[in-house]
Amino acid sequence: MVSLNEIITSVMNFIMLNLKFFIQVLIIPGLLFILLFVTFAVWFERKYLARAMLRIGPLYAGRISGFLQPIADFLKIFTKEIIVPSDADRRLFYLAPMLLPVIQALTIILIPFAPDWVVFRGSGFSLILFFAISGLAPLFPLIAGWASNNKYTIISSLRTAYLCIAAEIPLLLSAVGVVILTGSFDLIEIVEAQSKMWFIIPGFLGAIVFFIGILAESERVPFDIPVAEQEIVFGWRTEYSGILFMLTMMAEYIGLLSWSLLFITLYLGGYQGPILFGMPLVSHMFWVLVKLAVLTAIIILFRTVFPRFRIDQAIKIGWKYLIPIAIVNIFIAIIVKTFFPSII
Amino acid sequence: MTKKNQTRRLIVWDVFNQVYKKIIGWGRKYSLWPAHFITGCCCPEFMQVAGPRYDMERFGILPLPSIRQADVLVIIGVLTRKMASRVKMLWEQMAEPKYAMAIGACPIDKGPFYDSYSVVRADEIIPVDVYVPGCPPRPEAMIQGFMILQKKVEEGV
Amino acid sequence: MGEETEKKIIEAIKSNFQDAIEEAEVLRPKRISITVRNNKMFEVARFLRDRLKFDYVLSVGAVDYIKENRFQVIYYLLSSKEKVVLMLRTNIPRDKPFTPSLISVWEAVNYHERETWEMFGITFKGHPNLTRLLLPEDWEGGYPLRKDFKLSSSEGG
Amino acid sequence: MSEKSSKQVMRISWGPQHPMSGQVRILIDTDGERVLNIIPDIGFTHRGIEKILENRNIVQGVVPIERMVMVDTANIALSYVRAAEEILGIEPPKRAQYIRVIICEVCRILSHLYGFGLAAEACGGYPAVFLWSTADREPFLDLMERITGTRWSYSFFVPGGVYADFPDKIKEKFLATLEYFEERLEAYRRAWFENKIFESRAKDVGILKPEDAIRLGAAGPNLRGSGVALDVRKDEPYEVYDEIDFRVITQPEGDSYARLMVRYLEMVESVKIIRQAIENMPSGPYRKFVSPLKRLPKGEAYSRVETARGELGVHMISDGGTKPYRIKITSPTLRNLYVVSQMPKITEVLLADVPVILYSFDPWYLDADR
Repeated sequence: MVSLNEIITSVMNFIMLNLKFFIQVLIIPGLLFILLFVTFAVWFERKYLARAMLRIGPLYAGRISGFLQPIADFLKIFTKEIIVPSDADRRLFYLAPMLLPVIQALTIILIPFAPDWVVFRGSGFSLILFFAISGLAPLFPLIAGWASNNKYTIISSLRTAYLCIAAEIPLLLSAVGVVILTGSFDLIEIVEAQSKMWFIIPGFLGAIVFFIGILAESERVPFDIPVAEQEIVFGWRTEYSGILFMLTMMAEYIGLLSWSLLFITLYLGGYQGPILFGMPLVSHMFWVLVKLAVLTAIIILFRTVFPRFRIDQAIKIGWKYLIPIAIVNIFIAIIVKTFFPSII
Repeated sequence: MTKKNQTRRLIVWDVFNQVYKKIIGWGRKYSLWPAHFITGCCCPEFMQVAGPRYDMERFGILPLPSIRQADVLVIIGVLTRKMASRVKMLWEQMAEPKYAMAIGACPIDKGPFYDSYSVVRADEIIPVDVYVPGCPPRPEAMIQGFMILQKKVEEGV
Repeated sequence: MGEETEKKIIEAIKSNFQDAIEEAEVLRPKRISITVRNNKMFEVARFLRDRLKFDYVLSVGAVDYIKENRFQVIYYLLSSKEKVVLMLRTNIPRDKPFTPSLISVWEAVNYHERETWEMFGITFKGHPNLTRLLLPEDWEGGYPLRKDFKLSSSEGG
Repeated sequence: MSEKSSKQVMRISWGPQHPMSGQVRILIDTDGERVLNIIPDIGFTHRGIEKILENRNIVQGVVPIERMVMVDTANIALSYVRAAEEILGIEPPKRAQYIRVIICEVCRILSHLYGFGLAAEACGGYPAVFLWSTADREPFLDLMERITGTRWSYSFFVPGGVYADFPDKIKEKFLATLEYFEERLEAYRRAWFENKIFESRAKDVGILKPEDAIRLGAAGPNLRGSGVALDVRKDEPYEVYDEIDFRVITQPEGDSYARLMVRYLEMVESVKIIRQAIENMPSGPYRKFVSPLKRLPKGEAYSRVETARGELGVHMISDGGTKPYRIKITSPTLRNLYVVSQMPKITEVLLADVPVILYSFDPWYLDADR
């Protein structure tokens, strides 16, 4: 009979063997980082919105400036009752909010935080893998909308499908511009190629299209049509309560995290940046986190400045304006690659 | 199972229970989510409370669109018979630990419409936790109502 | 500033409908009140809209004179040109409360006629959908605005 | 609209519990995103005010009628009080009329700000402007508290004048508030009317032609938004509006953007009116005492007042008792709601346009329900 401490010792040396992998999965680009980012993003958005509305925002939850507010929300929701509508499809009703954050978090494993600090190299095709995984994400609002058997959610899930059509193609085309500049699909090589100059300068048009595509994919304000409170109560999240509702809210912020990380790797030179007092690994991660903070702050700023598009306007923007600009950006990339290769 | 183990286990369970109650009570206290639901004529005053000067979000009170996620059903202003049937329906759709709050003199005892044929009192419809008198009550009175509700929520975990 | 426009309007009405008009008078500047026999209501209304340009409907009301056992239905009309308010009145017996609906003349009286039917029980013949507008769906408490409806009697709903 | 078989038409109900619907249930028949017809189901706050007022004498009656539109209390109380004065045949002193005009115009600003904020919220959850409008109401509420004692339902108008005198100490504070408010109006214009996304959401959405507006009975700013210049303050000047010069604002386009622009410019106009009223307000008595137990002479009176939502009329009939025999209230929102319900038959409406159109009419459902 295998004794208890034998099992423990074998598990321990398995962990010691590939310690780096466990740190990556559990700590930095993994679980702890995502949860901390979601908590901070929720607090930052509520405080930032309150400032824009000349208000104070959450204050008494954490004595200093309400920084424990998301934790208070989580504790309350954790003990709330989960209501499943009687004529809803039970299995799909539970499935959709559970898998959505998983899928969106899955895309973060491909993002390099340092030259050798990436969970899965993707054998040279990590950009295509990223788009393949994130292409699954709009599927789950459809399932949730259909399963909760409510008129608002059906309309909202159809709108998610429309929005995904409008935003996917411009995103892919602008990513093609970057691939032409570097000549490879591997995210690490893309970041290495930006050591001299970030791609936002030569591929500026592509950066704009990609940014608008991010807003549409992660359903941030000018494009938060599927979750339009004013028309369809809470979009496809209407019927969820308790921990399922918290999972859908987390999915929104994880989507924002994964798409802004991709924007940083493609256009803002990933982990490039001056090495700070001799520790390359930490400084690389530091630069990624700084760029991430700046980018998410800008995206959250949009919530206070813009009203919302109609779904037909969003599709018109996606097809009529973004795709031609993306194609023009591809031509510019080709010209830059052939005639002035020295810039990159 | 010796007597000593049993008492030790009971002590451990009791300590865990106290800690659990404290934490969950604190969590629920600072995250009371009312639903977007206005029943009567005190609603401009409730907007002022949600506005910048009185700002109920300091206490973590964030109005949410859907009734499923709400845990406070706030009756703001006069409650007529037609609205009362909807309030009853909403009360049953809300997820447990739910609380109710009646703002204004009308839900308490019909206020200035004491002899109207279509106004009802709030406690004829749903069990109300906190009443805030006034027509319309001052914003400070509404916030005090929320604070009383918070104390009640924290103790009644 | 006198009341020439109002007098001109009354002359025009009187000349066209001698027998239909029971009484027509100028209450004060910019206020005219004419009482029309019930069966001639439709022609007078069409005349007012086409010839005298009373095209804007303010609302429709009724008064219950229980002592004289009659209802008085009042159409409040406004002429957007001369900016004069005209009250088109007609008296109907309390036991047979029927009056022709003027919805084909002015489309905007739809909701007002439904409300008057609901409050007084006066049926407007020809109205496409005389259904509940303000009272709850399951209201059997009679017609509230009639004088014989006791106040604060809450047996309805 | 081709007649869709009932299978394809989906009826959505925006019940009383809905972020965008106030105390009303709006049934919308849609085919996909296109809206076939809108049916407002009102009556959720029907308190039977007309029946209650038959049980109140003329001084008590101000309290229930004021609660019809809590945001715009003064204008409605004014129409009730003017009807009572017309029956009694008395004329309030000059100073009381000036005080009444000041408070009515402040109420118009408060009400337009509220409608403005809700329209911003309807165009796409644009919380900043809604909370700005809530913030900009606070200084006016403080002033009203100084003059009348309460923030919202003042009960300040009494047949024969006003309840208390206008304290001269707060004249400078009043004028300072107006200056501050004009800077804020400038901020609204930059942040809101020049916002491209709002223009794309509100321009030529819900177009109401002038003849449709009159035929369907639109009221107030919605009528003036389609180019029809009907304003009771100019057509039938009551109180001291004939001694104050101001402009009736109309916009030719008649879409949601135009209606909001009319409300915005009316706020600018109201500030001018208040300034003139404060400057040339005469001194003298502020009230001619009328005892509430006085028997009303037999007679009737129909008083018209331009509230923020449109023209409201109170028809008071008295048979000689201390309590009026019958009071008929002409509510502007009931007319506006009928226009909204006929909108899909006039222009093409998408589901996302319904809140924009509905809140460009600035409905207040308690006003329609009475």
